[in-house]
Amino acid sequence: MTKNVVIAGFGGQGVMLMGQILALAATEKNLNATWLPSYGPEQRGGTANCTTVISDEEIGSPVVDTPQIAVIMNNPSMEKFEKMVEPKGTVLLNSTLITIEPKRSDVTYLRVPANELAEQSGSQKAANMVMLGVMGWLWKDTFTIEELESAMVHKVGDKRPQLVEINKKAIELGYEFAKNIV
Amino acid sequence: MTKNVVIAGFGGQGVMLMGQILALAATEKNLNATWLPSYGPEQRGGTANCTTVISDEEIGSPVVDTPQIAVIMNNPSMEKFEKMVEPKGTVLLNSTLITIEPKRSDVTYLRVPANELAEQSGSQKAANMVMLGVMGWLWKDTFTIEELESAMVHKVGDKRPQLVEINKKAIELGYEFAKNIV
Amino acid sequence: MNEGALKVVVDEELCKQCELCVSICPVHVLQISSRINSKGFHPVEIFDNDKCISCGYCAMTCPERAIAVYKPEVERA
Amino acid sequence: MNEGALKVVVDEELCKQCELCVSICPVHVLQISSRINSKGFHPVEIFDNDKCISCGYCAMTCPERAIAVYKPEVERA
Amino acid sequence: MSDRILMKGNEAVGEAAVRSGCRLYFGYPITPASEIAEYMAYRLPQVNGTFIQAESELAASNMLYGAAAAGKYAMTASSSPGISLMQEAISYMAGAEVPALIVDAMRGGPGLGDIQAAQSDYFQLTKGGGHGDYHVIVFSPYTIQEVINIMPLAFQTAFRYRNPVVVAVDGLIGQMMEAVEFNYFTDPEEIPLPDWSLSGKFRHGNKKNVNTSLELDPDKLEAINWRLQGKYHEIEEKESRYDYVGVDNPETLVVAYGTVARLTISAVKKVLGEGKSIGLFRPVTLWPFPKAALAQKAKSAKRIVVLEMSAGQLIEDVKLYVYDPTKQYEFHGHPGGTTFTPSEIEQILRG
Amino acid sequence: MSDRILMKGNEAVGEAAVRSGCRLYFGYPITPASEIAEYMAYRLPQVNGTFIQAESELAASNMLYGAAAAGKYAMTASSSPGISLMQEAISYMAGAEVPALIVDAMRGGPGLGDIQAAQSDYFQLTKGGGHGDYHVIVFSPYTIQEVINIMPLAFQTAFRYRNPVVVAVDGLIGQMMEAVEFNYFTDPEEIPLPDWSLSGKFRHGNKKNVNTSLELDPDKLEAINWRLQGKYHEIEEKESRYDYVGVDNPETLVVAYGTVARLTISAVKKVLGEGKSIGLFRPVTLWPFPKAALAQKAKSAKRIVVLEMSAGQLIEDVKLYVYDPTKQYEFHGHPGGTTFTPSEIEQILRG
Amino acid sequence: MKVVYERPKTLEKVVNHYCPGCHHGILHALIAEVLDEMNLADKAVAVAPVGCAVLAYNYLDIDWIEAPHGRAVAIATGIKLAHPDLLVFTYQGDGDAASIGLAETMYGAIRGMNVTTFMYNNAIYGMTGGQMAPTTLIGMKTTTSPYGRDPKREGYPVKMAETIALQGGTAFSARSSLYNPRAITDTKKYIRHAFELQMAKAGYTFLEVVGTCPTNWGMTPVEASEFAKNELAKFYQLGVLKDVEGSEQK
Amino acid sequence: MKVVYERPKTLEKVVNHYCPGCHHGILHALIAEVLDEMNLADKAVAVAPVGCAVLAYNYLDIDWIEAPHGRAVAIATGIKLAHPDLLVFTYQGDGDAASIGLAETMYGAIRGMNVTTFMYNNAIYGMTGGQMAPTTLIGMKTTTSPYGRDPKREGYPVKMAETIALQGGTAFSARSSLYNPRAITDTKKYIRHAFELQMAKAGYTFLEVVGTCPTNWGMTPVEASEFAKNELAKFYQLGVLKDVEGSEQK
Ligand SMILES: Cc1ncc(C[n+]2csc(CCOP(=O)(O)OP(=O)(O)O)c2C)c(N)n1
Ligand SMILES: Cc1ncc(C[n+]2csc(CCOP(=O)(O)OP(=O)(O)O)c2C)c(N)n1
Ligand code: SF4
Ligand code: SF4
Ligand code: SF4
Ligand code: SF4
Ligand code: SF4
Ligand code: SF4
Ligand SMILES: [Mg+2]
Ligand SMILES: [Mg+2]
Repeated sequence: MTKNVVIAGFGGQGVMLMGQILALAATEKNLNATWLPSYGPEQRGGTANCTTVISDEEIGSPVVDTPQIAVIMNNPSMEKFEKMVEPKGTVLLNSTLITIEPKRSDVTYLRVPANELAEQSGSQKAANMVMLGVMGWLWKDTFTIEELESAMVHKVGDKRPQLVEINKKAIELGYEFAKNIV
Repeated sequence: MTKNVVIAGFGGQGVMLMGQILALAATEKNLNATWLPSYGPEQRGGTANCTTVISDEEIGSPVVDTPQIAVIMNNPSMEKFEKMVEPKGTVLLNSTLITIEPKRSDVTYLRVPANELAEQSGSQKAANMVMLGVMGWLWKDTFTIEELESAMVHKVGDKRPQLVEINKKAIELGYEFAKNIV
Repeated sequence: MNEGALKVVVDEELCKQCELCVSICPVHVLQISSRINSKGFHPVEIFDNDKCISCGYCAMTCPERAIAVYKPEVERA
Repeated sequence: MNEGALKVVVDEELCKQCELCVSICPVHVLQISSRINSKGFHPVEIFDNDKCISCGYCAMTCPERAIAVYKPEVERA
Repeated sequence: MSDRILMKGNEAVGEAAVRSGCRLYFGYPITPASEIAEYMAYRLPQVNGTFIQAESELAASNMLYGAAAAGKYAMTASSSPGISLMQEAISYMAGAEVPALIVDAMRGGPGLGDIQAAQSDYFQLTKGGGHGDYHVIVFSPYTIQEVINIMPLAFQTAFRYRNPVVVAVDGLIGQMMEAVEFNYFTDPEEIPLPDWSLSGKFRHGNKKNVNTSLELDPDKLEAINWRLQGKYHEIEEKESRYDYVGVDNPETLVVAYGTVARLTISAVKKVLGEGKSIGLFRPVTLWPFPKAALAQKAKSAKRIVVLEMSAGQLIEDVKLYVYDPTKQYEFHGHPGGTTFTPSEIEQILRG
Repeated sequence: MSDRILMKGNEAVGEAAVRSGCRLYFGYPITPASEIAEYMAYRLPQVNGTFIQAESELAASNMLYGAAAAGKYAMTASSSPGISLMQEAISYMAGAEVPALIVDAMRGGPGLGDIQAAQSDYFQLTKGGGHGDYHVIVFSPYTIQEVINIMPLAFQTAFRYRNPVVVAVDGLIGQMMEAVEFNYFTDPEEIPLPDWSLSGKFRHGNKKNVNTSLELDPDKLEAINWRLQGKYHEIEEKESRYDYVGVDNPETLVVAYGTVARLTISAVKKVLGEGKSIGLFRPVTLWPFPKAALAQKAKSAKRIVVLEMSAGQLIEDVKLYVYDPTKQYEFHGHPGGTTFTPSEIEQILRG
Repeated sequence: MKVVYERPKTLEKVVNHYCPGCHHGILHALIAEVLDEMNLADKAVAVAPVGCAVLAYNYLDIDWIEAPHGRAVAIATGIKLAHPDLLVFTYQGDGDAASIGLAETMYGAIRGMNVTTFMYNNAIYGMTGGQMAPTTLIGMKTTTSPYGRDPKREGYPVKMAETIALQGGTAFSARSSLYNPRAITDTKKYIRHAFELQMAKAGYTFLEVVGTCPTNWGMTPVEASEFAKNELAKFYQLGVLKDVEGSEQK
Repeated sequence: MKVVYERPKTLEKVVNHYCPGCHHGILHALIAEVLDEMNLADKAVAVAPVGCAVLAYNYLDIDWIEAPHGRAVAIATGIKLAHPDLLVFTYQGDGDAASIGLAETMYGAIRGMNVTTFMYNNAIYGMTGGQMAPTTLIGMKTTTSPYGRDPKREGYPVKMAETIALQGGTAFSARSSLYNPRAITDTKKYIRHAFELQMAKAGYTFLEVVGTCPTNWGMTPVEASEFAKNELAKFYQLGVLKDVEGSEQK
């Protein structure tokens, strides 16, 4: 089993954290995991993306050029990453912000109104956690939503305990949303 | 025609200058010339030596390991350079200061009481010029004593005009001395 | 005097919504607009042109030099 | 009191004939000797032991620390 | 829960150093190595160690020089431009036989270049970027776990041979996270202070120790240099390390190190699965280069493919050490901070 | 009286620079290169030039960087440890394509070493002592007259290719005197200011010039690097220089450069006179290395003898460029500031 | 309407890469304004540092060079001596000018080079993500002083304007800030004075500008400006430390 | 007889390589005397510079390291932090400490490192044969200021003791000389004080010692001592510039 995902968006959208939590959840299940960040040439602001690979075998390349899943949080990333997803792969898009029309017919698109759902959870900023919830559903045979939430707590809890509840809510909203549409 | 000489002594004995004047005299006769200094590991004080090669052809190596002539100004240099002179070569030694007995039978030794002759010229310090006069005699088919003196003037005259006369005297004393003993 | 013209003109593409101008304006006539520029920022706008004293502080303070300030010509009495 | 012993003892092999000691001695009892050491220097010597006040200036000033200075013990009166 | 933790490469470098017994870090920030310093600034005070942000890489490398000459496990880390500034100190440390550890997270050059992962400093590290006939030992791990495994070995090797050691990683290894394990923790108190250490005479039998690279007598300096060459020869014999994945007598031999080797491994496995006679030779030490092993593995190969994130440096050594003009050599490079993609490598390997 | 004058090598470097049109010198004293600075301190004010004693080699090389980027013939000189300190600036200048001239009077290393002539920095100069994929052009004259002949060419080549150039001499060439001739004197006013120069917009059509080695986008940096590689390739094609003395198809080919080549020449002539089939191949440019010429000259040779004042650096390139494992390679070296003697060389050549 | 303020001609009309509210942008603009007013843009060459201002060359329409980290004054020296008629200035961070480049900066002052240095003091290494700078205040937490700067461990903040003022070749050394219109006006006045002195060959001119780094200080731009005023400018007192012309000595 | 003066135990009994009359030898001896008196020789590590004192390690019977040119204080920092109980000092020339090593020396002071620096100021580069030093006086001719040091061309002499005194981590900064017994006594007193402060962890201690270079000044040793007194010590005023303990502030 080797799974991978590319997560892309604006610097401030928390895409790096998403990827790290996925990798951490896998690690805590005793799987192998790699997380690889990539920042655009602009130092600050600009776009950023990361790649997470999880596997029960040794992981070869942490660089993935045709990801199984792309989580796309904004328009510029849509232009860059939509085309990279492997045939039959999944494009998970934040439909609150992405206005570009999907172009491919060989991939599955999941439109998630991430910002709206995040607002329901208590903070606009938790859009990434909503998407994480969706990923939790997609990777549900790897870890449970509880395990995903616990990885989130381990990652975020120490530094920002006040966010834990909001994040949990957002993850759950995402998970439920996915369950219903997939 | 290629001639070479190694000149060795204490730092303050003017051995470098001697070698340079010989090279300059040759240059002024439109010959090729190289002068190569070598300082001992001690920065100051200690021994020093130089090698002058003159030739009417292109000069290959400015480094000479078996010199035709060695001009030796003190005991430590005697120990180092006597043995290097080529068979049938000449060892020119400052007999005022050198107390070590010559050891070879395949070279010609010229004992020059350089400091004493220098004193006659007006300065103890002109011992190197006495030796230069002897070299002038040995290399008289290359340049005349006047040409040697003129090279000395070109080298020394600007910076220390007061030494010119003493040096000339010393060169002449050396030249005469050589004429008489060789 | 050209009454209607804005004394403070913001180049909205340059504005980064830092609010330094807003905080420095002595008469508090600047605010963050609801518009959004291509970098995702809400540019600043002047909401009370009349009150503006054309002091230029906002322009001087703006790190993006996104602001131009004009002063109505004084009519000869 | 050991009258005959030298108050100033020079390690002649260390001396470099710089004359700093000679110039600093307040009572002018040091001079360059006619001896020559293995480096070719004429070491300094004291020529008037009696006049020497054992001030130690020469030793303090010597860059080679070639000088040792002694002071006769004062006899109890 | 297991002992495996998810960790950033640069932080793993720091933690591995601490667990190897290193308590002295001197560094100057530079992307993509800064997190090593940041980790140490946070971690060392917890274990009674000392972190110093030096005023420059020159200062950092010379503080390191002093601390290692004092007999302690000490380190610095930087990236390409900063490593260039350390060349004088490195040459001195090699000459004076000082066992310092330097981590180089290589980035794109020349000059200021960019801040992405690269391997364009292979020559600088292996041929001596500084002056004189010297060598530093260069380890080139390809995963974070290997970084962790190599760090204690790197310190020990430095001290065994009294020679500077470089652990060469790159921005990619430094920035990525991976699940890793630490199975060692050395108490620095248990590392004996070498008798050559500058630690005050009272610590070493009241006989003075002098550490210098100066020898004004050229004959003596030549003798010192030949002795050093003898040491380098011994290191070549004993410390050349490599890894190999593939069939026994491959027709195609791929040579790559560090991040590129890692990116290549899956591709090699894939084409192996397709039945291709191929192997990946991965030098783990860049100096000493595992020459003999390479030559041996290359025997059967008709085609030798060298992959580097540079414009072609390792390829020169591969040619020199295989030394067989009848073979076909193929070079593929990415200079400037770009990386190979797995599919690009697959395509190359398929030929 | 002739125009030939007896001159010290280091002073000839200075005079040759002045006569090439150089009016800006930035240097820091170091034996055995100091007389270059001293000569310039005395000479430049006479011709309205500027001599600056920099606070360090770092500063000197960066002043040079600025002055050359301003479009002027400018130079620095140093010796091995000082050149190590310039590696960052050199990498930057290569990356930013700045035509600076650096004279390196190599001395014994590593570290402080000694102050005698050596050739142990061959790798540093030719493989890039700094970081990144770059090359500097390295001239290696073997007599003072050749120093004089090469200096104007060195400046011109730097400007033609917008690339740093090193003139590598050693303590021996620098310290010796020889009868030499100068047959040129270029008025600096006649050297056109390049349109890329940083000289104020008014001097170049009011369009701004920017000089940088930074490119944060790795794809663009890769493209820059491939363009630079193209330039290096052109330089290799056009600027590789060598000299050869000997029979046409020698059985023994000797390879040596700089001072060692000079020491070897008489010995080669001598054994040639004795009827030996021998030749001396002398690279005049160390980078670009005259590879093709060497391979051609080596065709007939059974025995290839490399002589260096180092522990063995040039020998690696010779093997790489001749690339024929059937030949016998022989290396003789003197690392640490000692020189070969003519008779030692004769003995080696006789085999 | 009369123009009170319009974007200076020499300030290129591009969106810069600085974080929102960062004072680097203000300092850039002021320099552009002075260049315009003194009509020097076509005679100016500037040296960009390694630091957040590394891309400064994209923002002023003059000749630029990007220096190795810390070596800006050495580069400026080379350029100035190549073309003594030019206005040459360096734009540097505090880490660039006062840490890795301390010797080069000091020697600008010692040598009395006719170049001008602007040192943006934001008490942090901005570009590399918030490490301690030589100017970081006692107690400040940064990524490399995570327990707060303790002088026993991390040493003391460097006062560059004072140290530079002490050197023989310094014509002008001052410290100013950008936290309000008054401070901005002073800074602009000093920039102009420094350029005038340089063109009059009076010697080295140095202006330390206390700025902000909202991003790495973890503050909003408005908070950061307040911090610059209330904390930084308290420790790093503003004013003229040396002026060969004026009497404004401290 | 009572011993007034005998060669200190820690001063190795070898002929040193310094020129006759060079004050380097006096400074060595004074350090040896203080080490003996304080009983610190077996706890001391010294850093030799590149400069005439490059072989200093042959002269004091303590642990030594030979640093790259200018980097002595950085090396000392590494040693001190490895073994904080040691006495660590650097022995440097003026070129070494104030030119190529200026940043490292300054950062000893800024960081408040508990190490001591002795900077031998002979206004020249002795070892390399008489080039200009940062401390060369205005008007002095050297091989790289052959027309006499002109500040417009060669810059201004650096006053290190003053510059070091200005830095936060400096516990002690002073300037002394060796031209007569009084000056020698003062120097020795300062050496002792610096070592005491270092062992008390008070911070960085710096002593600039105005010395001579008869060889490159082209003077006899006695003339050189006179020059040190009448010229050098006039410009480089002797005394304590900073002392965290005493009140001897200037
Ligand atoms: C030789 C070298 N060392 C380190 C770096 C990494 N680096 C880039 S910018 C910087 C510090 C910038 O801080 P500062 O000068 O204060 O400028 P700021 O970003 O705060 O404006 C450092 C350490 C580098 N590029 N080169
Ligand atoms: C990197 C480097 N640059 C230059 C030198 C050459 N060098 C040796 S000593 C010296 C200057 C010594 O002068 P100073 O520090 O004043 O000491 P002094 O000899 O006067 O006591 C120089 C420039 C060197 N060895 N290394
Ligand atoms: S010009 Fe002055 S009053 Fe008008 S908006 Fe700007 S700051 Fe406010
Ligand atoms: S100061 Fe400038 S950038 Fe900031 S909010 Fe105002 S107009 Fe926008
Ligand atoms: S001890 Fe004093 S009086 Fe005696 S010789 Fe020495 S300096 Fe002169
Ligand atoms: S001071 Fe010392 S070295 Fe100098 S002359 Fe006197 S005893 Fe000799
Ligand atoms: S990191 Fe700090 S200094 Fe740099 S641009 Fe952002 S706010 Fe400004
Ligand atoms: S050269 Fe000068 S400083 Fe060096 S030992 Fe000789 S006199 Fe002393
Ligand atoms: Mg800063
Ligand atoms: Mg000095």
